[in-house]
Amino acid sequence: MIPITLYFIVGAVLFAIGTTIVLVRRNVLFVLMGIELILNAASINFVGASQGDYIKLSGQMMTLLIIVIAACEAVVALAIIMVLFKKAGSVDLMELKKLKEF
Amino acid sequence: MRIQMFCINFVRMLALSIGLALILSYAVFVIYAERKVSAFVQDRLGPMETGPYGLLQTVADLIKLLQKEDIVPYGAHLWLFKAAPIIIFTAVFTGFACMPLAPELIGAPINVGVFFLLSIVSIDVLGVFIAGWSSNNKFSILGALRGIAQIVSYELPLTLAVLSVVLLSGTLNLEYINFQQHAHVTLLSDTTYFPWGDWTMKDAKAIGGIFTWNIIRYPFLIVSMCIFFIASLAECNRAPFDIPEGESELVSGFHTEYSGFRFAILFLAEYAMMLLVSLLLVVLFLGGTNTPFPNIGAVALCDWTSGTLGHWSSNAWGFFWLVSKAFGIVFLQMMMRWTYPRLRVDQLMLLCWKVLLPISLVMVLCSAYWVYWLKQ
Amino acid sequence: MNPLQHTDPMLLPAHFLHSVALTIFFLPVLTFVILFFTGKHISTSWRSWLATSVVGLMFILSLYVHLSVDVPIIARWSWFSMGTLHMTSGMVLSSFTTSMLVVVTAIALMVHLYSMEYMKDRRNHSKFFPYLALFISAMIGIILSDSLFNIFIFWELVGLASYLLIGFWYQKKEAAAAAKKAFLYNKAADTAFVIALGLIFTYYGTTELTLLRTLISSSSILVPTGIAISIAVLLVLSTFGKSAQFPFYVWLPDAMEGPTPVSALLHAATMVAAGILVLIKCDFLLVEQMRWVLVWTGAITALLAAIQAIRCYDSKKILAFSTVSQIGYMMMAIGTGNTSAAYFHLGTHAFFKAGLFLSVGAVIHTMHHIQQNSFKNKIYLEVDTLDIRLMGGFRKTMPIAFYAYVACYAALIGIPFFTGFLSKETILASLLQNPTYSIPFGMALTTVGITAYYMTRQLYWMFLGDFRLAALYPSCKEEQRKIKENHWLINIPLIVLACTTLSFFVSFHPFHASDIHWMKAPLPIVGGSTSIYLPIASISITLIGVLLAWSMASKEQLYNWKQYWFWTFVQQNYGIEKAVQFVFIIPSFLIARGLTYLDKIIDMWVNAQAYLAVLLAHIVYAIDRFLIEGVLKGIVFLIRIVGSSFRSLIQGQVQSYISTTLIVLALMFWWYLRQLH
Amino acid sequence: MSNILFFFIFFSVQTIGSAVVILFTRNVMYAVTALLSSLLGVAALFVLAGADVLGVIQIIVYIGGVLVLTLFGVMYTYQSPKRYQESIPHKKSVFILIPLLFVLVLLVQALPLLPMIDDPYQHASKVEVTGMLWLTEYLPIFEWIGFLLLVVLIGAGWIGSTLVQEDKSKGEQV
Repeated sequence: MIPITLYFIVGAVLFAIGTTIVLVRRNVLFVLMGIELILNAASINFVGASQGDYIKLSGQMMTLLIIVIAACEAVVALAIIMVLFKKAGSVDLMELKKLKEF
Repeated sequence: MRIQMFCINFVRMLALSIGLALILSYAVFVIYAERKVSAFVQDRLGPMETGPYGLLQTVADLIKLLQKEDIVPYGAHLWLFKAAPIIIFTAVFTGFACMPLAPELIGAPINVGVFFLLSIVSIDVLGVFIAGWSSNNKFSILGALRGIAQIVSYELPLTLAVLSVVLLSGTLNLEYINFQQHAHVTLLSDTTYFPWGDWTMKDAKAIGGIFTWNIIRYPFLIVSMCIFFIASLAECNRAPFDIPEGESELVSGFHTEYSGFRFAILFLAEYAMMLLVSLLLVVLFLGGTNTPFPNIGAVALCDWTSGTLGHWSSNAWGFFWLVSKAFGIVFLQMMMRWTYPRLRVDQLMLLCWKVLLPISLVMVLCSAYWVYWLKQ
Repeated sequence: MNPLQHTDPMLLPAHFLHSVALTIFFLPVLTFVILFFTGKHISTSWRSWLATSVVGLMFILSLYVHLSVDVPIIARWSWFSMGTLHMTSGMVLSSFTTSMLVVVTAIALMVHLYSMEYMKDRRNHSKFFPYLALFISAMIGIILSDSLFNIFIFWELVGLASYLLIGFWYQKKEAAAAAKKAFLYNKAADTAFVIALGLIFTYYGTTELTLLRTLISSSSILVPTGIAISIAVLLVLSTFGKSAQFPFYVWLPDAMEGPTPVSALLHAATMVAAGILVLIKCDFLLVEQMRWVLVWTGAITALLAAIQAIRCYDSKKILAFSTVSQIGYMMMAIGTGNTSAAYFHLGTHAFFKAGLFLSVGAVIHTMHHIQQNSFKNKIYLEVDTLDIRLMGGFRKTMPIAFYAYVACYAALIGIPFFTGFLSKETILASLLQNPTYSIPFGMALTTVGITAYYMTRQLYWMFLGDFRLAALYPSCKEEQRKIKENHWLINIPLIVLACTTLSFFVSFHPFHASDIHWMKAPLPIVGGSTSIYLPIASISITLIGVLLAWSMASKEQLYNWKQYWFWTFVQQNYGIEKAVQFVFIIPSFLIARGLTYLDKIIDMWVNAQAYLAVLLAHIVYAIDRFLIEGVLKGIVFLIRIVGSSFRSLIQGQVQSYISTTLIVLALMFWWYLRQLH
Repeated sequence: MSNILFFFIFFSVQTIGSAVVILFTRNVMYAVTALLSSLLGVAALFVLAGADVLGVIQIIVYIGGVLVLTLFGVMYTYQSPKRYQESIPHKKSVFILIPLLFVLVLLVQALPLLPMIDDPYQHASKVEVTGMLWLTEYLPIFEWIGFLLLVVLIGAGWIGSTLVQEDKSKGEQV
């Protein structure tokens, strides 16, 4: 059995990279991929933690939920991206500053 | 213990090599066969010049392809363009790993074999898209688009058709599914052996042969099999669902820009995919490695044609039956290609969403009720 | 005594028949809800058939209930409670209430059948049947309720429904005005009801009629005589409004602006009957002095209304006046203490008056069609289709309507072998029994003759002679030839109602109503014919009236008759409206005008205060503006400087927001995990 | 070092390495390919943790669904290759500190809290247990998830259809 610590370290690193992508990249599609990576990091943690669990499989079930939620998220996000692109003509987050006060 | 493990691993490696060799040699000759079949359908002779009856024609083509220059068009995404055929071929070839080639010869006896095979198709889609995109060609991208739409849609009826078998057999393991249809093996988990329930065929296992096949045991599965066959045609981009590479419209679809060795690999992957779905169909519905002949009293045709389990003869017989059945299906696919006209895109989608999907859902319900009834 | 005593009535379990009766009550409610809210989304015929079949079902159920009820059964259940006050509502099923139920549903069924054809192409049809359903439902509520409180609710609902139906063609100015008039006169009378209700509740502690009856008969609660008289006066006044008695009756003739089936229902079974019903129910509350008033009012109303009918040319108004005068008879009967006679007359009157209205309506319907057809032929006849001067000759063209009319006519004027004769004789007999009522008896007898006169006149002008419209307008000659019997949906109610006016319908004895067989004697008939002279006298007076009318009718100047001041006075409702104007309305306006000046004086004082306040406000404003706001602005200025320095961090980008969130999240994690250590 | 640990490190490196490629590449298509590799690595990690069903589901859903969708997004929002040539602005480089902060928190504070389980590696498949749990204990949750998916599909379809309608109306105006 692989130590849970290792899974957690991998998850943490993946999460860090995903977060960095979300924070740094300008293209919305990259941000979306970063979110997928973050979700995957969470999944790795869950699966790693439920290695010894042969009865309830809670971690695996949670991961399954995460996967489904990720799929939903991707669908909605892409629909929004398409609308965004239609309206704003760009997928660059630097150009989308409508939330700014002035 | 270690030695035993090693032996098992060796057998698996052997199986994989046999699989690879099978595909490589099969592809060469199936292309020849395709030409010949098309020729017979169209009432002409086909390749006749190279070798006796043109047997070596494909070999010559292959040599020509290997010699060709590896052209990457200007404006193409270099790395993606090069990686796409590899992704496709790797995906398809991975599928053979968990396919039982003979009763005891299987690359990876994983518990989620059927599921895994279905996931292969998903990766294949990605390869198709990358190939079409990276070519930087309108026809390619159009072909890739159509291909993705088609494959993603047809994945649903395909999965549901498989699901109706899985519900009945109660396992995702292809090896178990294969053994369930075997004349002499009784697995612990099996409760549903008698064709048409508890009918006169109480001793079906002893009769063996075609009577232990899933398609005979559960006769309504023939609908599922038809759906599976149609959907698998669409998954392989074969006629009449070959709109992603419709020659008359898109030159050659997503692989328009490919040439030489990469084209050969794409071609190989396509034919390998055909064989893969045929094998899957055979394992799921048509008895897998099992003989079609039943025991008729003293004339024990089934025993004679399946060998003794554990002996090499059973493996040999099993391999023979599996491959011959699969080739039968492949032949059917070819006949379909040269017989039916191509569908329009809207007809394609209509067929998938409004015809196949509801029917396959009903079939899943049917199998669920069948299982429920048998468990009562 | 403690004026706020409260008697908790005993709750009584409901019988099966009560649920049937409740079903009868709620069926029209259901019809109302469905038809009102579906509105024009369902077709006219569907609407009519739905409403009519529901009423038919109600009729059958009512018959069942009536035949099942033997001794009176009462159900009483808790309605609501406020603190220690527990209100109950009760339902009484006796042969009296159930027979009234049968009468109302039977008339309603006839009217519905009739309306299906009559109202088919009329304007605003989608609202007609729901309103009718409301009307009937409220009426059934009055019949069945045992609690005066509930009766009051339904009483008001009847008023509302009649308002809606009288003003049914509210686009017509006259119809709207008539509806308003009916509503206001009713409201004025209803105020008396409210006060009476309050008095009863205060002094007897309950409004349950059954309980009240036992309380009063056993004299367990002693109420001051003045209060008892006031209650009786107020109750009688309120019924005067609803039942159209002098001087409130002026709304009834105007109410003829409503559709004819509505008039039939209103006069026969619902609106005007409600007052009589309540009086019969509250009979034990009437003190002796009030009985005298009732007899006199009834006699005066009967006579005055009958006189008004003599010179009336509106076919429906004649019938309206006759209703008023017949209700006067009922009032007299109640006044003499013979409530059963009043009820008897109410029942018989319901059938023959409905028949009269419906048969006159059949003629009006035909007239209306003639007018419509001439409109279609581009001939614009602006004639009053109700005017009997334009009718005539329908005896040959519409025999069914004619014979139905004749049957009901005979019943009304009191020809033997018809029901009206029996009930009228009973009332006259009970009047005759008390020698103090000799003058009212004389007036009633006179009214019999006048009734015979004006009804014969109407019969003559409407059905006999020539078709005068065609004589006036030659363009109608073509239409005259096309006149034929109406649709069967109109004729069937006519035939049924004509049959119910025959005397054996209520009594096997043609001259004496001692055994009312189908009514199962809802109330014991007292009196009856005491001497042979009374019927002879009344029949001879009737015959005189008929013959006089017959001889006068042909000579009557139709269009340019001499206007005597007397007839003008009669036609202006004996100046009742003018009296109301002078006694109530003009003084009210004068008082209001005087109060306006008072108000202006008060205003001046208020205005002075306001000016002071404004002045103060200006001072406060100056302080606020320069002192407080200056401080505030300074603070805001400071905050803005600080804010703008921080604002540069937020650039409107999603990512910067996310980063801030994440930093906070990380710190929270840090803190949380430290706690775990 | 056992075989399993070797495979674990191999797939971890594949996952993290591909993620790093996504972080630094300028080409969306390369990023997608790297994401494919990363997700496959995650699937392999799942399988190593004994969650073989999850591994296959990861491949089917993420690669067959999410990734294909992303590709459609790429294609739809594609303008010209030059527009994707983005670079990390200097101002933003501070943002890298935030994830590092997270990792620091996790490593310093959370890892010492983890239980140290040291079972031998087991090949036991959890397919049947998974199946039983799906159809018994977790059934309501999956029903809800299915409903959620339906809602999301309808919503996304609605957004897409409004796009199509806008296109049509623009076409009519022209």
